[in-house]
Amino acid sequence: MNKLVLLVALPLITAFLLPVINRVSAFAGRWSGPLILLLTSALGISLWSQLGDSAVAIELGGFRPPLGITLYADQMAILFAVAASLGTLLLWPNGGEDSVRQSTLALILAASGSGLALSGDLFNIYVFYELVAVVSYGLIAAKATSGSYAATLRYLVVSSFGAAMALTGIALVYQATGTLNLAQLAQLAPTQLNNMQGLAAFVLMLIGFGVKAELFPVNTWVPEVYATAPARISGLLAGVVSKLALLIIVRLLVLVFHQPEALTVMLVLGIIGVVSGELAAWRARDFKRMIAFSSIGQLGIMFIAFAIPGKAGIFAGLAIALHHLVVKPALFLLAERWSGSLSGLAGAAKASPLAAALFILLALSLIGVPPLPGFWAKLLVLVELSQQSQPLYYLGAVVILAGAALEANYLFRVASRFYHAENAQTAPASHRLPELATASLLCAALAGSVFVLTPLAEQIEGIATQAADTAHYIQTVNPEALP
Amino acid sequence: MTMDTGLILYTAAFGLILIGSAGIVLSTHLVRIIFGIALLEAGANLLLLLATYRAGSAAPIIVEGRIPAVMADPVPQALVLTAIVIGVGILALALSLALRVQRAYGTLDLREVRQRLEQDIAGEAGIDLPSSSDAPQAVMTRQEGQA
Amino acid sequence: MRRLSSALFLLGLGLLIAAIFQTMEFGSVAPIAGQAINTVAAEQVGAANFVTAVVLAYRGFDTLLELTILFTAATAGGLVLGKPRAGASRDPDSGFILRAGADLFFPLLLVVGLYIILHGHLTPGGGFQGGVILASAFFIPILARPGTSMNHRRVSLIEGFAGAGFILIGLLAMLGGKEFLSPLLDQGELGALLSAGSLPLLYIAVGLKVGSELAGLLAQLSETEATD
Amino acid sequence: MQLLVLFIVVVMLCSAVAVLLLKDFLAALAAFSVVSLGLSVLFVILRAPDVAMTEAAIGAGLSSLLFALALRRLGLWRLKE
Repeated sequence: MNKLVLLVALPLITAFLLPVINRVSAFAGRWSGPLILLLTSALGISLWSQLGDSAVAIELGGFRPPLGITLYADQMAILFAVAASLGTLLLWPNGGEDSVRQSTLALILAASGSGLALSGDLFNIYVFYELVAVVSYGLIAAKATSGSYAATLRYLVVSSFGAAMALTGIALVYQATGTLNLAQLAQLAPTQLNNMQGLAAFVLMLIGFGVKAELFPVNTWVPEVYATAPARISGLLAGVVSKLALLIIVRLLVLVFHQPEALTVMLVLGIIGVVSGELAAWRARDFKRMIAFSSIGQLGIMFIAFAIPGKAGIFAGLAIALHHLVVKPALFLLAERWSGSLSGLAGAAKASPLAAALFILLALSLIGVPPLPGFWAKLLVLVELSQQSQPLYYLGAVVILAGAALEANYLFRVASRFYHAENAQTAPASHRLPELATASLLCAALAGSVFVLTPLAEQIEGIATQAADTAHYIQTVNPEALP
Repeated sequence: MTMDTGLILYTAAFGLILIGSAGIVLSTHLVRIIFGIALLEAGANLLLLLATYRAGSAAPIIVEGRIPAVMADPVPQALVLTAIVIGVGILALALSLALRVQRAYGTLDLREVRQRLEQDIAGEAGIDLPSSSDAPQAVMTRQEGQA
Repeated sequence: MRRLSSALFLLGLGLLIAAIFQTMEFGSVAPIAGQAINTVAAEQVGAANFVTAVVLAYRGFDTLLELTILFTAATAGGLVLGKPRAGASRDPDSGFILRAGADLFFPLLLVVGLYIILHGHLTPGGGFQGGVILASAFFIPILARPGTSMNHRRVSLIEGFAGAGFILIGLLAMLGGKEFLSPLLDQGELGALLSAGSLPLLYIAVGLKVGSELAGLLAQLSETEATD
Repeated sequence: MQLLVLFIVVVMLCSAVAVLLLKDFLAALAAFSVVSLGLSVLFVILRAPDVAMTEAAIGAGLSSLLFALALRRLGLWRLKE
């Protein structure tokens, strides 16, 4: 089981050596990256099947917790670790001048994403998070346009501010508990962190890790970056990286921060996210920014879902997060050729009928039209919300419904334009094959999941049950007894 | 070292955090904002190191086999070491980006950079600027011919 | 409008900090991990400097990632700045005294940097501090002679192999049936130069990596042409 | 000891404000170095020699060098006339 470390170590060592490998053989330099990711993805999937519904803790360096850093692998962690590897493989950056540097960065992104999902140590999470941040700056700036430089710098400022806030929160937690191991923190939290200081630490970390999860006050970078970055990188950031940041917040909520106020803060910010995101998407005039804003709205729904206490919230949130994980990268892949204004998309269905059909499938699922998976995920969230007693949760449900109506409005406005051939001046270029193939693959996964909905839902519920079980986590990591 | 000294040090840490945040949020020049980030990180580092500091402890190093009675906690020291190095890497990248932004737009004033960025995005999408929508919280006035 | 929301945000942050100040109990908690490390580090790792023990052994994984962040920043910096154009404007030459001084400093800085790296497990200092000094040793001559440039191929070779070496040492432990990054080799006598197992090796890798990354970053930045 | 700490902290906080308020970027950079140096002295007082060395080498030395290089390339390297 300690092979899990290879998910991080193998891409890293390849990344370090890639400039050297490329000098020896350009062919090896081009293919070693995807090959390694294929290998780690396969390794991750095989470990997932070995693990079943148990969990395992890896004591790095052989030091018992809390002395060293612990990696914790349950189904949820491995799921997202594999998603990071596989997602980077599917959305492997292509083109651009400096393909060696881009491949290096993509490998590091896969490694750090996997590590972020697996880490069981608060400071280690911070370091992984910073690594993900720095890699994404590089990948966005790789577009090499003036817009991408400016957007990256603005993103860097927001993200560094957030990271420093998270570090402050970590300092407060360490000040109150004297440990960084999540299992030990879970043991100490009821006595040491169930106070004002704990809440403040949570809010600071929420701001910090919320930057990548597109949380309301720190999401100003989203439209700029997604409009200027390469489409594949936008897909990676919106699809995979945002979920990893969300995963950390969920872990912290389950294990460490049990205050009801913490959930309320998340709920309120999520509601604002849905409202502002969907309204801005509705007003947007170009395709890329429309789906950028809609991703803020979708992540808002996830925040609302995860704000439901207990297993139910994780189940609902996980369902909608996994749905979004598949849909958003596909949308951004389609956006690569549709980057113009929405009115310029008239007649696009004629130029690329397959892309238009895929878009409609994705849009239907995003809005939540039965029997597509998006419908069941949203339904699950709404059902769980309606079972809460606090009125704020009802507001969340209302907002999600209103958001769906807005989504339907703006997505269909686009779709109907696709088939308006009469006022088309110049139909947009048709899609390149790699983009279309990857998008089709994701859509096929989406459509295929309709037929296995029941086993899939049971699987996700199992994952949620395991993730919500604090005692199970502590038992697996089994830190030294408290003095 | 007394309790008051601890209080002074905590004031320094939180003071740096607040001043740095103010620099990031209120400044309009990008280099000034990067200065703000550096100050904020310095404050967070100091806070981290203070977290478990006890008066009267010795540095966690064994010199010539003598083990001090009370040693300072080595963990936050290692963490701060890490954080400082991370900070300088990001600083270098931020300054490189600032160089490119200046070369592209001829300015580092945040308001002008945002305006040019909006124009760039709108230009790529092929839409007229006044009709393009902004981020919900980013409604701003534009003057033609500036920058 | 932006100013107002910024000011409100700052006010909120200030209130949050004030609230923390009100309720925080200073120094009331025993550092669980730190105390445990202080008791067992001398035996378990064999480094006289416990901070080094934490940086390289107990939290060696963090250090690996930190090196990766520097590597990533240098790679991304290279992507952003690109190659300098031929015939770009250069800084004025710096005169004889500076050049002679730079030549004089080069071996001195090199020796000091290596000394600090090699004694990292015994005294304060180590791969990071020594690496910075190494970087400055290679960078100061460039400052003194603005025309010259650094050999980027060699720099990228060093950074690649130093980083890979760190991971390889970690993977070797896994081959031996231990966990990733477990300490290897004999611990030796506490306080001796050749002690603490594989820690000095790791610190050499860290020093070379930090030195080459930072020198590369500095050189990139200084080779970029001025905008005015 | 307490007076020394108080003195350093006051100087640091004033310099930090100066970094943000000084019109001249070169002066702001100097003030920033003062903050870093003060911080490294505090680290020595807090019994963290390793961190103090790193802060002095990286925070005060390298970061200032990076800022200086960048200011020069940005054309902000001049004292107010």
